[in-house]
Amino acid sequence: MKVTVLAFGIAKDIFGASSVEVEIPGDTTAARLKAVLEQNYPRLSKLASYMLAVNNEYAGDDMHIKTGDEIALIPPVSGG
Amino acid sequence: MKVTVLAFGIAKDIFGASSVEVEIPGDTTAARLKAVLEQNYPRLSKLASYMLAVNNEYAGDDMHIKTGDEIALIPPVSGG
Amino acid sequence: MQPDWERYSCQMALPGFDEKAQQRLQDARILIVGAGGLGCPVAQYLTAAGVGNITIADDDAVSESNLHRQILYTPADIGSLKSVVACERLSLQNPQVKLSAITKRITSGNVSQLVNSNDIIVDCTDNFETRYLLNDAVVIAAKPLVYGAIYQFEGQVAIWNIVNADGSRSANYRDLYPQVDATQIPNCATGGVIPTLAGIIGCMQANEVIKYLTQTRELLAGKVLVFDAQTMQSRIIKLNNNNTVITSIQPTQEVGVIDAEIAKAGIADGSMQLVDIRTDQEHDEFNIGGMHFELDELADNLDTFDPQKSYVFYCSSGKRSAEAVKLMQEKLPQVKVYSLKGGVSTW
Amino acid sequence: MQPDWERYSCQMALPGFDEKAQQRLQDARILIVGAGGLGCPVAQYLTAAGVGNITIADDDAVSESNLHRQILYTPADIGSLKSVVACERLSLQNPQVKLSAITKRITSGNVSQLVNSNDIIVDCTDNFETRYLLNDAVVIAAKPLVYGAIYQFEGQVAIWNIVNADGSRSANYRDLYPQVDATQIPNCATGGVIPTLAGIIGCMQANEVIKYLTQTRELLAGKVLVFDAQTMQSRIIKLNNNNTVITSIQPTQEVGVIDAEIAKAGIADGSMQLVDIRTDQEHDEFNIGGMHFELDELADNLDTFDPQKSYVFYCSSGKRSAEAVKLMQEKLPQVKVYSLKGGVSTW
Repeated sequence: MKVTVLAFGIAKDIFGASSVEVEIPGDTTAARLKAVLEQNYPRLSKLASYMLAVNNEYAGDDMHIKTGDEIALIPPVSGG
Repeated sequence: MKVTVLAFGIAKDIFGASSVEVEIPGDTTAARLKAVLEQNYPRLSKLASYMLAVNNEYAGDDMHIKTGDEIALIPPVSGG
Repeated sequence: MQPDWERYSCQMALPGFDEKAQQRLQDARILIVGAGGLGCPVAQYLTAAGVGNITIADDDAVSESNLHRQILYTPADIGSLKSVVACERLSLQNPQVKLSAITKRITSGNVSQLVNSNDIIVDCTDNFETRYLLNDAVVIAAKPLVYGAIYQFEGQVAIWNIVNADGSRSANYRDLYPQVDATQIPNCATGGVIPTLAGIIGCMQANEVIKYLTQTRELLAGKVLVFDAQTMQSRIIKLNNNNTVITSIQPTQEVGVIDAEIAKAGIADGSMQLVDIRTDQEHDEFNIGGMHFELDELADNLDTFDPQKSYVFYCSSGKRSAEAVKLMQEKLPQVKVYSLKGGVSTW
Repeated sequence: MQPDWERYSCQMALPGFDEKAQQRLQDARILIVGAGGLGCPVAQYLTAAGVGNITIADDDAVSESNLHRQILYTPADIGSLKSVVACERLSLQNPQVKLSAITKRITSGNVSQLVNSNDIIVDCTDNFETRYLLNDAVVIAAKPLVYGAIYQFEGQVAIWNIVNADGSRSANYRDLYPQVDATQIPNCATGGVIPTLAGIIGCMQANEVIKYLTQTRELLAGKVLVFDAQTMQSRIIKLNNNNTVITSIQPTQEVGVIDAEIAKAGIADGSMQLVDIRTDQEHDEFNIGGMHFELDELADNLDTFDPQKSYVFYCSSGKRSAEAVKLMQEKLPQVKVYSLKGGVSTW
């Protein structure tokens, strides 16, 4: 299935866009989606950590992703 | 049908609660809902005007109300 | 980069915020109406960001109860005019900005000239009369108006009257609220306000001004943002197309004010009577006598007033009593009414 | 009401905000770490609202490029210590508040004592090292921490480590981001920041502090608010239960800094070499020579460095070059590295 991932912060630069579409297996987890994203965008894994939020909830590695879920990738932000 | 109306500003005082449930006919409009609310809470009509927002959209008098709609009553606010 | 633009380097590093954008800020003429809870942060951030010409209009003096949220003022400023103090302080913060104070009240007599001589107007007022006056004036003058309003924990923000792609104008305040009975809506003195809400909403207003002037991204046009500082939830409500017709400005209603000394003489000789229009709680804590109706109950008690007598309405500051006087002038024009200047503390 | 509480009357008029609530504000001891874009509005609004004891920690001096968003400072303050200037200015705003400046850097050596002597901590820092240091220290000390962070048009706010109903603690920063490679995340000097965002997020942090201390309503606990100042959309993201174990504080890494004069001598005698770690654009506009890698590319170019030599890393302020030095110390401990103190402008 296709899912759309909304990008925040530095992820916009990494994707080169404010959202990307990725193809993932039908019944999949947040961990699997992260792996696909990191394969397509290796700079993501260099951040050491980032948050995946699914329907405004923090996605632990084993959270399931369904068609129509709203997925946001929110990296850390340092400024003050 | 029963709808829940979320109250903002002075409407919280008028309702005595942050939301109220009201019974309205099945296929109804915003104007009809306003009339029912003003009958139950006469102080509402004294405000001269207030906004009814249905699913985060300003509800003109002829907008239809459906079961499950999120309805907010937002009165004017004067402070600065 | 201009040599004196080092102070703006961190905003000019933003994507889409180039030298032209900074130049547009520097060339802009902006009118901020109200230098209270909203006007303070609006003026502070627009001065910091280098908006070139800022006019601050407020005819009010600093009072002690302002200080919890009106962060440009100190206890030493109590009694001084807000617009003057604000301009003095902000001139130090950014000497590159030309700041001007207007200490007169904005009325139907001067609003058009003021609106016409500025590029964008910011509504930081604390009363419906001036809100409608500004709204109607900007619609007639075809200028944008950045709206903000607060009460207790809730605030609203929008930008009105922006040119749409088809040349029409986006919604204005009368599309949201065609008219309001001001005596029915409590203000911050009655219901209170959390100071940080003034900061959040004021900074959101300044943010719309910067986005408008620099032409960076989306505006709150055709929408209104409603924010709740208790839950931190905000919702953006889509408004209908602008369909309210505004062709003239309503004349500002004159409110007769009276000094405590003259009112005391009138009461002594029996020609005047006091009316407290504060809340029951305020009345019970302290009052200076006379009748008592809460402001929102006044319209239901008009038969109490004797056309042969004069009445002096009082509240804590003179704001609510002015609303009472306006209501009386409209409903019972034959009765002579005054608002006690400066409120009960001057008694 | 206490006679000197007239200034708080408009917040004490709020439902649920009684004299006890104001007394709790007055009795509170609060530590604000960082007096920059976030720290300025946080300190300003908490001072205005009457938080009794405010300590502001910042070891940085005011620079010109701070002034577009750090609204407590004027051009006359450039070069002065932020924490000292902020306390001076805020003492005038509310003489009832006891303000103290800490001009030392917060490190693993002093953080526990500082955290323990305050009731609530506000994270207004601009670097990951201090964010994690504060986070770990409050978890160990069982204190609440109000978090804020900004970049370009986006900000985040939360309150960490609040006692849940079952006695456990709500999520903390490591539940959101277990660790971060600081060289991979651009800061405001590189990517820019809109000044009004600092105001909005800072006021939201102050708002959480007031709600926590006065015990009025919901907190952003177990959640993080993500705000976008372009679209004005905000989302509140529910976090998982706190399950990160923190039992010790990581020692603060010492970064060797070097003055321009000593570095110049080292370069003249061939013992030192310069490395610019700013962006390509900054390098092209102006540089003082030497090698050039953007900070986030440094890790991929470690084989360039000669263990027999010493290197002086430079950026615009000394912040990014300090991150470069930390990375080098970790990856190539045998190479001698320094960060140019104060950045390229001191050359």
